[in-house]
Amino acid sequence: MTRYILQRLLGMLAVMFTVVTIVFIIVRIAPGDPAAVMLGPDATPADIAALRARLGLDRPLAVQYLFFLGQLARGDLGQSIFLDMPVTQALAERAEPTFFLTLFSILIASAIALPVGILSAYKRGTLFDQAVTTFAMFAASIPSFWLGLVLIQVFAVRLGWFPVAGYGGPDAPFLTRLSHLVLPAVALGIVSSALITRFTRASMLDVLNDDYVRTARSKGMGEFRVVMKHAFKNALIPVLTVIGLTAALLVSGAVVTETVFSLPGIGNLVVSAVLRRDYPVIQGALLVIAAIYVLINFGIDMLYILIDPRVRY
Amino acid sequence: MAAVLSAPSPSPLAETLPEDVVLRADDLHTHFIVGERAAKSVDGVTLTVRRGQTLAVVGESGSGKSVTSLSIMRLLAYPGRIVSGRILYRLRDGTVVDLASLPEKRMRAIRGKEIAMIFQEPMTSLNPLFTVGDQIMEMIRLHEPVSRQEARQRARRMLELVEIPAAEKRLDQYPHEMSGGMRQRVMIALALSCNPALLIADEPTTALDVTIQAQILDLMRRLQRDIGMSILFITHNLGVVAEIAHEVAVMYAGRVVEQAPVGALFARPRHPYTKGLLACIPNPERDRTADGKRLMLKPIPGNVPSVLALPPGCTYAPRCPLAEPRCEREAPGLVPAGPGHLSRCFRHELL
Amino acid sequence: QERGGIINVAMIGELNSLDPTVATGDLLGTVTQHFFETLFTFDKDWNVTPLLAEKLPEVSADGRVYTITLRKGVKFHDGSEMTAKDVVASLHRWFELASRGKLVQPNLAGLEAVDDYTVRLSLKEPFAPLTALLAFNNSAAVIMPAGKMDNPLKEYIGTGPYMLKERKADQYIQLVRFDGYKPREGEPNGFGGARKQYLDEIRFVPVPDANTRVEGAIAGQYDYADLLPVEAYDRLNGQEKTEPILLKSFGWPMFIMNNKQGLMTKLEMRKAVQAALNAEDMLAAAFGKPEFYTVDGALYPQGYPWRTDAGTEAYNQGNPEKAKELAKAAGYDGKQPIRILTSRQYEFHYKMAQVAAEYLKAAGLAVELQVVDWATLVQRRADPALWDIFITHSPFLPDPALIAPLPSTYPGWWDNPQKEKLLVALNAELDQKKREALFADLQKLLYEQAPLYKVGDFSALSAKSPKLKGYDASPWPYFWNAYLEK
Amino acid sequence: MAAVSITPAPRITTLILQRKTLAIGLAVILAIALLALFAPLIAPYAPNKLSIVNRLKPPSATWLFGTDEFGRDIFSRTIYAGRLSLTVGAAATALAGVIGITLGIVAGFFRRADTVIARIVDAMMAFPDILLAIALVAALGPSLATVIVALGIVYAPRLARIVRASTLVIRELPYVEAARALGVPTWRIMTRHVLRNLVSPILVQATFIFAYAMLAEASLSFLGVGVSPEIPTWGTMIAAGRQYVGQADWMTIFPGVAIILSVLSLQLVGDGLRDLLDPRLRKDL
Amino acid sequence: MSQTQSPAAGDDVLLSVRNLSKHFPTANGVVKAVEDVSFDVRRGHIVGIVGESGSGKTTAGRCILRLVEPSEGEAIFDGVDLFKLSQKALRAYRRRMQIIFQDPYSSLNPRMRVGDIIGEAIDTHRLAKGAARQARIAELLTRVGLSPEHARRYPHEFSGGQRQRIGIARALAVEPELIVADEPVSALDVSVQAQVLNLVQELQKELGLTMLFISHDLTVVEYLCDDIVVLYLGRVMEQGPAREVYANPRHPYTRALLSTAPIPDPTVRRERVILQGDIPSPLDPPSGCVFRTRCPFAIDACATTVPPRETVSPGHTVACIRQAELASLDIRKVSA
Ligand SMILES: Nc1ncnc2c1ncn2[C@@H]1O[C@H](COP(=O)(O)OP(=O)(O)OP(=O)(O)O)[C@@H](O)[C@H]1O
Ligand SMILES: Nc1ncnc2c1ncn2[C@@H]1O[C@H](COP(=O)(O)OP(=O)(O)OP(=O)(O)O)[C@@H](O)[C@H]1O
Ligand SMILES: [Mg+2]
Ligand SMILES: [Mg+2]
Ligand code: NI
Repeated sequence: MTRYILQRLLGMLAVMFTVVTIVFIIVRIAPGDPAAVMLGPDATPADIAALRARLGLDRPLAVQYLFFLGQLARGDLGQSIFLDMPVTQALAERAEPTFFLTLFSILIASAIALPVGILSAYKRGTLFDQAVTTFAMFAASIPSFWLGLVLIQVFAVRLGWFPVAGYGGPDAPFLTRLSHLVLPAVALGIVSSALITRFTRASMLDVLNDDYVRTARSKGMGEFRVVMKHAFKNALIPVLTVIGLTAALLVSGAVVTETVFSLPGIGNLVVSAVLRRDYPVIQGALLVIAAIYVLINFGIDMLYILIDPRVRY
Repeated sequence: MAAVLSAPSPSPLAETLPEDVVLRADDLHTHFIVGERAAKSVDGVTLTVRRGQTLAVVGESGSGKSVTSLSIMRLLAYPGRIVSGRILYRLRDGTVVDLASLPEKRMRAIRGKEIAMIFQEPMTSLNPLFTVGDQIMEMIRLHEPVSRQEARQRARRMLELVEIPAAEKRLDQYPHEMSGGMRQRVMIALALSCNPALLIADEPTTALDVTIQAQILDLMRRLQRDIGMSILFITHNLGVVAEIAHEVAVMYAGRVVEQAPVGALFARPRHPYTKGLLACIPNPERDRTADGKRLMLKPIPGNVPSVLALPPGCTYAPRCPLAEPRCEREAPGLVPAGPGHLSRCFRHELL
Repeated sequence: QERGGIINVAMIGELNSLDPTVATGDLLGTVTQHFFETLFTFDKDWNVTPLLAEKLPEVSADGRVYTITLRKGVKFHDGSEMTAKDVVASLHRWFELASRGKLVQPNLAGLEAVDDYTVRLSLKEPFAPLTALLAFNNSAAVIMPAGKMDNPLKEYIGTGPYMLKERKADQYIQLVRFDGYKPREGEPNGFGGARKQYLDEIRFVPVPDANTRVEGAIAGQYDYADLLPVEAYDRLNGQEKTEPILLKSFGWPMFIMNNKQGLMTKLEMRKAVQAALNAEDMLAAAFGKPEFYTVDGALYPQGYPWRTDAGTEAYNQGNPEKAKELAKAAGYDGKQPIRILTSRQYEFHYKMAQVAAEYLKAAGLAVELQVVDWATLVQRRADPALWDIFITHSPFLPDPALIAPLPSTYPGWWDNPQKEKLLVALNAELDQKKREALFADLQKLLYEQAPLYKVGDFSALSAKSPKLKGYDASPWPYFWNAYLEK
Repeated sequence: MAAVSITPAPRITTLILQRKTLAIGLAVILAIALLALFAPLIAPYAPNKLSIVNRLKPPSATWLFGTDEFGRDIFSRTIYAGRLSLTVGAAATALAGVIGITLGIVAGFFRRADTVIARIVDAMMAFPDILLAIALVAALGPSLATVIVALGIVYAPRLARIVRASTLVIRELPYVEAARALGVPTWRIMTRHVLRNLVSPILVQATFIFAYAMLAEASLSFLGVGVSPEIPTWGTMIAAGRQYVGQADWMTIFPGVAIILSVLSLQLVGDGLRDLLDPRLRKDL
Repeated sequence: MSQTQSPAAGDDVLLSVRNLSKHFPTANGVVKAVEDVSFDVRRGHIVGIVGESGSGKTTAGRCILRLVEPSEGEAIFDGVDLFKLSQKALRAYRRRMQIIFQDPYSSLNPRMRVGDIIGEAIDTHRLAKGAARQARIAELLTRVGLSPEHARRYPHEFSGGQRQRIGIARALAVEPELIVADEPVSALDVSVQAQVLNLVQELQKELGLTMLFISHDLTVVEYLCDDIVVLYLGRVMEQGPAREVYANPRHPYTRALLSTAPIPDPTVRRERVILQGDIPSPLDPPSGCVFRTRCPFAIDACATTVPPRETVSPGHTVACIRQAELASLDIRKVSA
């Protein structure tokens, strides 16, 4: 087991390292001088040169890369140009809405997807199954921003059940803040339930044909127990991966949804950073989001230890 | 559940089954129907399993052996359906039921308790996520109101019965921690844990090595002697049949073409297919001359017909050296061809 | 106090700085004027009126020396009292850092505290717009404590009726009532007069998406929503939780031409563009109904003393034939595209650009629209190599000296000796009537030279909750004097 | 084993028509593609023709889908936008295909390259697609070409991963071994034996990537970080119509429906193809 | 061609495998799949390799063809050590050695027509072009009992036995001298198996082929092969002329194998040597004699020495330190 953990850990670090390198490259291919962009149009060449020196931009790329790594090692993501604060702080301030948005979306998505997926696999080929498959595909076809606009129109503007936008004021109690998340979470939840449903269905279909399910039936076991205990637990392994992936991807589905709902989350930050040419923030957000993805994946790998005895030794 | 089993059932079927017969499939038809097309996987299977005896069902791949056994257990996968025929089974209390039409709920009480089954693939037939102990205990507690503790004791005894060393320790192991032979033993332990009257074994040794196969066959023979259950043993290996069976049913293209005591069958097959099969298997003593020169084998020409398009008449006719025009029009019935010997051939006397 | 409450104000975006001296922008002025104050300000008729100063300055006869008396007992948010020392320091900072201050600095002869409550400022040459500049709320001469003027600012300590409590980028800027505030005597008058502190808190919420501001207002989430697309007027009308506020003649959009480099350096080309454009269609496309815009070429609308029709016959021609000829005269090859730089931060800029493009095409001019975000636009417009026309807008400013594109330093770089002369004269002249005449000449010259194209006047739409009372519409909305009805 | 089934394979059209959803999906996406292809013939108005007097007219016989704030015909614009969306989707898919297939096969065949490629692919997959696309567009500067390049790069790893996994499986199959035993050169094995057997999974995956790329393009355009907003794409149209929600809903509804229809039909096609070409692939999704 | 059972020294050895070892490094350790295997294949003879699953039969076959790189040893083919050849030089030898596979489904590329599958072999070695190529394909198909029209069909249109014939035709296309047949009949039904076995024999006779026939079916090997090599955990337990080994098995493992192979004759009752336990993991094989953990005759010494090959009769070698003591113990057919 320790070996498995160690392997995953090493794998995670390797991916993380590559991620850092990719981010470094992406930000470096941006045209123009970052220093000039940071200082704005009024800057004198001397100012720019000074900043270049301070940021290490005048050194060879390899040195810059090492410098960048060193900075990261110290947990330093740099300074936002626009927001006048460290990128880490900017990200930390946005973490809450994004976290809860992701959490709720994934809960909503799973709550829809798991039962529906299981049932439709169990009743494969029936009208219900076809309806589910079609619906899942339909849900995956809706642009999340469009769905967001529709939800705002109906539930916030016409019916007034939920707030239209934002994340509450300075002293908004937790519940009020959460009420801001309902519509975006539903929008994201519906869209991402599509993928999980299809995956659950496929995975269940696979498992239901497995020999041990037949063995369970041959014991004289009731169908519900066969499906839930013997089949679903096995199907859960790939499904968990997808849920994890979806959760990680939601951090970015959030990019669009947070913008539509004006939620001050990380996704929103990224979009405004792009519009503001705030490269340190873009870079930091990319890193953090990729790190979250990698971490979630690692977490799921660890979850397997609980579910699947085969990885335990 | 016990209540269901012991309910006095009006038994008009009782007389149809001789006392010494546990199970009889009667002209069983199981088809897989997809749209217009029907795969007639089992198309008139008649076979009889006698109490305390082993009936081996042999046949080439696709001849419908597994579908027959799954029909008996009523575990057919989705498009499969028992189209007609009866599967008469004598419960322990003596009542006779028709498994083909029994309500699902009663069927569930029979599975595992009355009829248990083991499968070909020991590697995949156990759930990888539960310990073998859990899987055996689950079976016991499904049918008998015992505590976990008791169930565990029973499970351990079952493992001991199938000669698994360090049974107590093995209870807490997962299937992946065991070899194929070990797992097949666990499957047997699982199947036997509720003392079934009939054990259906669908090619239980095909996936195993010869040395392990020998161990398992040995074990099954011993268990039958000790416990006295009946066995329906499915295989395609005539060598295995010779070792384990009391009686043999030979299947071809969804039908039983011959059923006979094992000695009679090997000594004098009464169906051209059985005869052909026996001739196919290389036999160094028969197929080599004294100076070591090899003689050619005598294969059956052609291929097994597709279950989607069975020939009319005798399904074996296209490959049969004895076929006459009649064979291609008319389907022969299963007729007596000797003491306890049935054959589905118009011309069995010629053999 | 029965007049109070907390309001949420939906703003068009986030600020990158809260220092009104260093930075410019209407949004910045709107927010910071609640906690930073200037010596002077504007009353409801756009006359300069004292705020932190006791009264308007005494100006020496030659117009060179200004003596400013301060109000006594004005407290900073940190509790200290404002004295001449703070004012001198703040004004120095303004001269050095503020773009408007820098305009005046070369002309500055001296600045000193006469006593604790008197400041003397002397100039080398008379400069008429000085008090108006000092009254402005962005690039503003705000007064801060002498010891707390780091650059960039670390603390935001002003004298305003509200003080900054918390700022969460992209979420809110929270202002709370400053209890030590001492309002002026009398009644409110525009930005001047008494400033009443009814509201307990003001929260500025950045909502960059105009549509969300509309929806939020309709849903009652915002008590005030700034700068809405005028198209939303009908939707806002008759709503329960919000009502539209139309600010007539809010400002004027303009197309600035690149007088320094490229196609537009030729007068004929500029005149060709001037001839080709149809202001009315641009306004209609951008603002919808006629009640939201005025087709007017004058740089000041009716009601301003600077109003004049001089030169405006060149406005709103929509004459493709004439434009074609002018372009030919300029030697235009019909292929090189006119690069129009615009953004979608202000939807109407972008819409006008699209209409303009069609008209220019009709006149045989090739056009390339470069639609970028506002930040990029501001960045790119500084480089004359990158564009031929860019689109911006401005409110009507109390003094023509404040009109941004007039100085030759502004991107567009209108550098014309005649203009410079007029501008100098306008700044030096103290007599209002004479100044008005000079300005008329300037407007005429502007139409002759066509360094920029004024599209017209437009009204601004915002929305406020019907419960929000005491609010006076303004291009830089302010919420002292306002309160929520309980 | 289905014995001597020496029956000729049914014609491909019959196979397609047997699958209702596949047929519907194909029909819809073909219809959309044809509309886009013949846009100049079909569109009643030029997509950018302003007509200020006819601003915000609701759908009617004259303007099938109504008009926008400049009085432009939404129907015409929707058709023209389809041109662009399809082009972006197809071009991005093609690019992703070229990059992904090459990387995937090379990684599947050469262990040394694999360690590098697999690492990069894993890392690329750690970035959510939209986010990576946004970052790439931000880095490359927004334009139609960069959107295509960005989306191509974003989706390439997805293909690479599938191709690599399948290559690893296929290269161990006996028929590849037989080819090696015959002395068939590696590149021939790669193309003839591996690539040819990858056609179905690649085709299926490409269909989905096509669909997702179109969605992503719409998202980027909607956010204003994609193609220039004056180019009509469904995303920019919705972004423009957003201001008029509740007042001129047709401005958002029709392009929205257009996206949903095309993405849905592409997914139907992908799903149908998967069924048609290789039922075993169902596992992937 | 001689059918004599004794490997006379003058017999022409086509392939001589010497001390072949193949170790697979895996995440869990090194798998010693084949360890120190040596045997000779005489021209025109069929050598059978038997052993339980995982005993290294396939690996040995693949090593000889250089489909996996061997770790150690040599394979002298017609005087040349195949293991020392460069990839380029090897190409020429590929023509002379071919392989047939067990699985009739995965051994044919499903996307290629039968004609192309066979044609690829012809093309690769530029054996024929155009009409000659077509003719050759037709000839090969006929040779294996199919008809020339089948060239235009795809593999999935054929039954398992027919596919196996296609695989054989592909191997024959380059006119090889040696064919490694890796369990070519294991996946087939008995009736079809007999057809294929007959075909193999015919070809062997008519074309003078030499074969390495891998199988776990002892009856088939006994029937078909001239010589036999018994593998257990990658090592040779016993080898020799088939008749001799079957008649007179000397290694306990061979004896166990022979006694447990089911014989389709219910009248035969045998004394069986039923081995206890499972095959040990090749990751961690037992010390000394790898068979000792299951050997009913194992003694302490078996754990310490790797048994050397001992020749018990001409060409018949056994790797067991107790073979001499056990020779008298006849444990095959006790009663017949
Ligand atoms: N789920 C199914 N759908 C359609 N046809 C099926 C299904 N299951 C089995 N069949 C068909 O039924 C026929 C008999 O299959 P069955 O599994 O009973 O053969 P078998 O005798 O057990 O063969 P084997 O020795 O290969 O196990 C085969 O032709 C098979 O294709
Ligand atoms: N590529 C490989 N990597 C690691 N181990 C391998 C590899 N190929 C084979 N092995 C291992 O080598 C051993 C011998 O395998 P091989 O396939 O040669 O056995 P075999 O005798 O052909 O068995 P079977 O009868 O099952 O075909 C097995 O333990 C197997 O797991
Ligand atoms: Mg079967
Ligand atoms: Mg093998
Ligand atoms: Ni019961």
